[in-house]
Amino acid sequence: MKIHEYQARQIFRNYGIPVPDGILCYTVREVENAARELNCMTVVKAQVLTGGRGKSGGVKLARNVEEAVTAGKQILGMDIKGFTVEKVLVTKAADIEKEFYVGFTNDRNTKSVTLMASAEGGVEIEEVAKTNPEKIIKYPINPLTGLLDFQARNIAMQLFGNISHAQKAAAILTKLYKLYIETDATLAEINPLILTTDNEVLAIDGKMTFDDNALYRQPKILAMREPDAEELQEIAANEKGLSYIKLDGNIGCMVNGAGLAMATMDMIKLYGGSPANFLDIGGSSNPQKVIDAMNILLGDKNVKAVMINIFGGITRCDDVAKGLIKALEVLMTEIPIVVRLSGTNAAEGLALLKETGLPTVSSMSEAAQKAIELSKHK
Amino acid sequence: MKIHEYQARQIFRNYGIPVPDGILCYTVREVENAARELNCMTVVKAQVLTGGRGKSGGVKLARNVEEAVTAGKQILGMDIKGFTVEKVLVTKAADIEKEFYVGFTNDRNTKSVTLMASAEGGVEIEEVAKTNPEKIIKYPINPLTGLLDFQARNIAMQLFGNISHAQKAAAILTKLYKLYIETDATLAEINPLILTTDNEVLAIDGKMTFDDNALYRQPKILAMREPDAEELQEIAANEKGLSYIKLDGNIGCMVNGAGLAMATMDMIKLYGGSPANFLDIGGSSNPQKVIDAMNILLGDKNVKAVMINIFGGITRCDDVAKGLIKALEVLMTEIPIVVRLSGTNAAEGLALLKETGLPTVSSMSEAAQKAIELSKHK
Amino acid sequence: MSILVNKDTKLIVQGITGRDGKFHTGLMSKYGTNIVGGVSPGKEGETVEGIPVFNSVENAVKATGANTSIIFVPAAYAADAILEASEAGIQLVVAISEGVPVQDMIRITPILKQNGTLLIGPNCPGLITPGQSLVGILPAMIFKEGNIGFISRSGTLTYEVVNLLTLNDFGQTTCVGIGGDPVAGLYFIDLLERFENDPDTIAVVLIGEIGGDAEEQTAQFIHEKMTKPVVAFIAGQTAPPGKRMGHAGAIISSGSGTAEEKIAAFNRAGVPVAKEPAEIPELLRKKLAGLKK
Amino acid sequence: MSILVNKDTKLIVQGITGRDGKFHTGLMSKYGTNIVGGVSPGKEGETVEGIPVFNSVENAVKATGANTSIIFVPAAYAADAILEASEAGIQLVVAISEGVPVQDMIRITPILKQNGTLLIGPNCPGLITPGQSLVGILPAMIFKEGNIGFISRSGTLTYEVVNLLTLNDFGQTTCVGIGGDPVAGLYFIDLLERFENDPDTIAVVLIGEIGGDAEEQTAQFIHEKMTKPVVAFIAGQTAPPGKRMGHAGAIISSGSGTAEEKIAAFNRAGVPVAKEPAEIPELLRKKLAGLKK
Repeated sequence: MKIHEYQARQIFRNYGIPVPDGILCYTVREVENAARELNCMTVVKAQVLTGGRGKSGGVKLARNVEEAVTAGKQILGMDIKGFTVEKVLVTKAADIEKEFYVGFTNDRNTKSVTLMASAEGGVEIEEVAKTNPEKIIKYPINPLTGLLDFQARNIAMQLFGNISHAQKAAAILTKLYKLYIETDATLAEINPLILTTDNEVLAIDGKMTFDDNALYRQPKILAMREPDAEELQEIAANEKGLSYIKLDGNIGCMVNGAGLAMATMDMIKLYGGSPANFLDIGGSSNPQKVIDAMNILLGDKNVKAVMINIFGGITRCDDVAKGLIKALEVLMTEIPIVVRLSGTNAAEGLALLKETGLPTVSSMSEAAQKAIELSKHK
Repeated sequence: MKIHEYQARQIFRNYGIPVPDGILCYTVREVENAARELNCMTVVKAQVLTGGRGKSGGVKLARNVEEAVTAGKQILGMDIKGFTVEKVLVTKAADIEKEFYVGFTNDRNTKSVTLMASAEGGVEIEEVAKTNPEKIIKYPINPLTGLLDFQARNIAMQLFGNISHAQKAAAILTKLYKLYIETDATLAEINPLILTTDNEVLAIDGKMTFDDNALYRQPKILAMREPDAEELQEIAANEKGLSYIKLDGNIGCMVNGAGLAMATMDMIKLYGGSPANFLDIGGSSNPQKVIDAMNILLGDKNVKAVMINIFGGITRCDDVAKGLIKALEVLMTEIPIVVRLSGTNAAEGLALLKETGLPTVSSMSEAAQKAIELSKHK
Repeated sequence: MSILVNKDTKLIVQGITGRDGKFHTGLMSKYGTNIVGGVSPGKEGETVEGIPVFNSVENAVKATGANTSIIFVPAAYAADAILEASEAGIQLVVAISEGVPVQDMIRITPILKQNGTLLIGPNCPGLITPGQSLVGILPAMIFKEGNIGFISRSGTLTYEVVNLLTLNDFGQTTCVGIGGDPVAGLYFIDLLERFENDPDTIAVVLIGEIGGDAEEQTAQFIHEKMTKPVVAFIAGQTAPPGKRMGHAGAIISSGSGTAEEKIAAFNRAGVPVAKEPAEIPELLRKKLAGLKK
Repeated sequence: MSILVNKDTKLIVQGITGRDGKFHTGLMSKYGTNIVGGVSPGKEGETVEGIPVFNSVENAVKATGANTSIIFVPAAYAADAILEASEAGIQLVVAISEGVPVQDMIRITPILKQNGTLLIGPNCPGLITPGQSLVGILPAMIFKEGNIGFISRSGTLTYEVVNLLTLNDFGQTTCVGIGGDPVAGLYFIDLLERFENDPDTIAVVLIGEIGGDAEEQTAQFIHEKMTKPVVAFIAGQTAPPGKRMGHAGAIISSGSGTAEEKIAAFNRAGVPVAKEPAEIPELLRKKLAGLKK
């Protein structure tokens, strides 16, 4: 789960990490009031759940209220990578002496939370990671001890080189680690963390994402969720026990298991088609799931053919067949459907489907090829 | 640092451990109101910072308001092991099915927090520890993992034998461990933890003590401190860098280092005398400390002679001598004083003292014998 | 021979009285797995499918000498259940539970290491040594005794590929579904090492997925340490790049976890990567034929 | 020979720029201890008493090859300083700092164990191998080279007794003040074991205190494992029983930590306990005379 910058800032504040004063605005009028209230040079920043705001013109410096209003007019409503900007954050502009990068994330390889830090802060940190990886400190944290004070201090000294600045930065690292753990985050990043010209250390921009599996024990984080239309669709699918991601193609896929679902999409592509979605009905055998899944699939106007690919393990193929039959009764679609059933109770499932006249095939490859062919007929 | 039962109950509540409703009362009138408000069978309990309240008659069951008033009259103002009861806690009486003991404390040997639990709860738990040690579960907790859920559950199952009761007790153990760690406690004990006749698990009496060394980071705990007169004296001494405990004897002792101070007291006893106090001036060489220490010593009317025993290491004997000379100028006491200086700068110290005419000796034994002799002259 | 599970496996089922636990206890038992007990607090003395239930793993181990555990408890309690098994001396824990918070797994990892406990999963289908022991939810009928090692991050894709292997007469020594969670127990490399040392395994099939850089590291390992042939498949070649999650994810692994990068890494290591699952038996045949020359 | 510190000790001082750190650096250096560096964040490049200062223990160890550290930082930072030393590979850490919270010590104990770091203290005067290395705040002039091992929970009482030993011509191999805190590093038994194995140590003097049951456990250890004579003294025979601290303290150790119990335990183990410090040299003489017969 992702949150906006203004929400990450709020969490930072709650944990005592210094951030410049800022006001969230939904309208140009609010931007004007905010700039007036802050009464200084400000930065107007688009609040969207995607990266690359800066490059897209979603972040602007304003020397006075008029410039803030202009920036607000430009940014509010603009489109950034498909996201419409509905709100902006107006913050005090800081006098930057130097920019740093610090962030925590989970590392699969060390199986630990890892601190990443660099004296090369700012938006181009990923470039640094590729071209000068030695300029990024990666420090895996022992989960049994957490980030120790001396570790935070020593890393901060490497970045700042001055003990008074380093002490301030170390305190921020310690707090950032604490909030990372306590909120079940999967990313907590400050970029840039700045040293101001008057020797303060401030978090200018913050990004946080959270472990969906842990949201059940993070009610405060869950309350911050602001899903967009696509995510709402995914969440709705999740609530039905389905995992769904919409794509741009025209062949709807319904598969059991994420790996097989990905392999199915790959196969469609391999044979020259284009998948309309990722849809995993999971491991259970509930026919209702199949009905729900068909509902979602056929709700996508781009879909010209449907490929159903089931390898029964826990999932029983006859249950899938039953669900499919019911779904077709209700949905009465014209869209062609190819079904491949294999594994547990495949014979029973295929027998049930015989009456529907749906084309059934025995291998994934065949199914993909057939679905592509059918998608072109219409 | 110790706190009262009603304060421990408050901490328990803050962490979600169930305790019966209760009201703290300073007067009989308040007891009456409390009993009326609770409107049920109540228990009136003396709030004093010592054990053995039950045996001393400081805890009474009251079937109605009248009985509560009678109990309040009897308990308020009574003396329990030298403590005057200034307040009582009036709580709802619970219907007890069975009593248990659970407590956490630090164990020197395993160097860990240790959970102790017994199905033989109630006041006689110490007897159980002596006579039936096998009836007490001692479970050292790995500080890196804390008390794990399965451990709490398995221990609770051993006590309660019923999974529904055990789940409730396990939740209490987990919370008690959490509050123990988070408050830097040195003891957190529930005795009895009860199973009620309607299958609830409740903390009836709680005791907590805290690590004095950690109070600097426990402002909420520190705010609960209610020192008695003797403790105030000890705290005042602490603030001056001295460690002081008043005793019943008549030979005042001033020593550097706790071990040597204890050995000095032992020596006085060995030669037939009786120490008036434990007083450790610590390791620094500040003459003011000696003045402060003499002030405290001579403030005790029982003191008939003073034995000063210094083995200079970091402490410099000449500094002690200087402090002593100044103290005597100010205090002008008639009480005889024996001084033993050894170690760092002892010669210089003894030279300074020569002018004062104070008896000086070279060994601890001599000093003790001389002080005892002098204490008898007066 | 085989790896991790075999005829000597003495299994307990944590969460045996739950819906899934009960169901798969039946299936595993039917397959011939030696299930010696189950754990469900408060139900000691009961039986499930004729198997005795205990209040704790400790009790179960004491009574049965179990050395392996499979976990079906809900995600919120899975990490605690794994630790309970580990602290009770269980040597191999297979966690089926899906949706375990990552921090839970990170927290328990060093404890398992200290105790010397091996973990597979969570969020995995388990493992099987055909003809000997099934410790998981894998559909038994598709497996066949043989000498191919099999490792996969995915569930049903495993079945798809194993089925193809079996149909092509490639039986398996042991098949392991390691699960797709970001922080899990045994990884590809840990298992390849074991297959390399298993005298009966002559080649390994490895099914990877996009995300992370486990496959890249694995390719490096194969290049340096494996003498036995490995054939791979990577799922997710057409998956969308996904919404950006800040910079840290990409920084932490120098690559970005795409299928192209993984395939390139395997190819550099001399590991053929199948374009589609159906191609795997053929690649395997070629590799093994090459060996015989 | 000796235990723990000797001519090969390469010491760093954590908190070298503080008042106490600086002062005792001077004294230890004067005694001949090989102090190779100091640590004080932000002061790398400076020197104290001619000794180079580093920002971190890691830097100090890299530059100097230090194997031992003494800690003078304030109590609130002591546990972190100990861990820093341990993680940097220091083998012996001597923590002088007084007033360290018990939970801090409990928390770091297993980490030290994992790293194989030995700790003395906190709240201790340190240790000395006369003529070789002083790592602590002990007054150097009272010690003398010889073959008596010495261990004490107390500070100035140590000086009192060592002084008596030296005056009676009982020089010392190594004298260790282990500190009186409830949870500390090396205990009596750990040190007795080392003295038992030190060829130059012929007998050990042990100074205990009331509280806890370390002395009782030690008596048991001496009875079972020590071949060399031990003479003891217990301080606090007249100490008041103290205000009651709930039941747990008394339950945890089966005894109640009184001097009587400790003396009885030592006597049962054949360890003579001096009635007053002045009696110790005599008891020692008798024990050693007994050996020669």
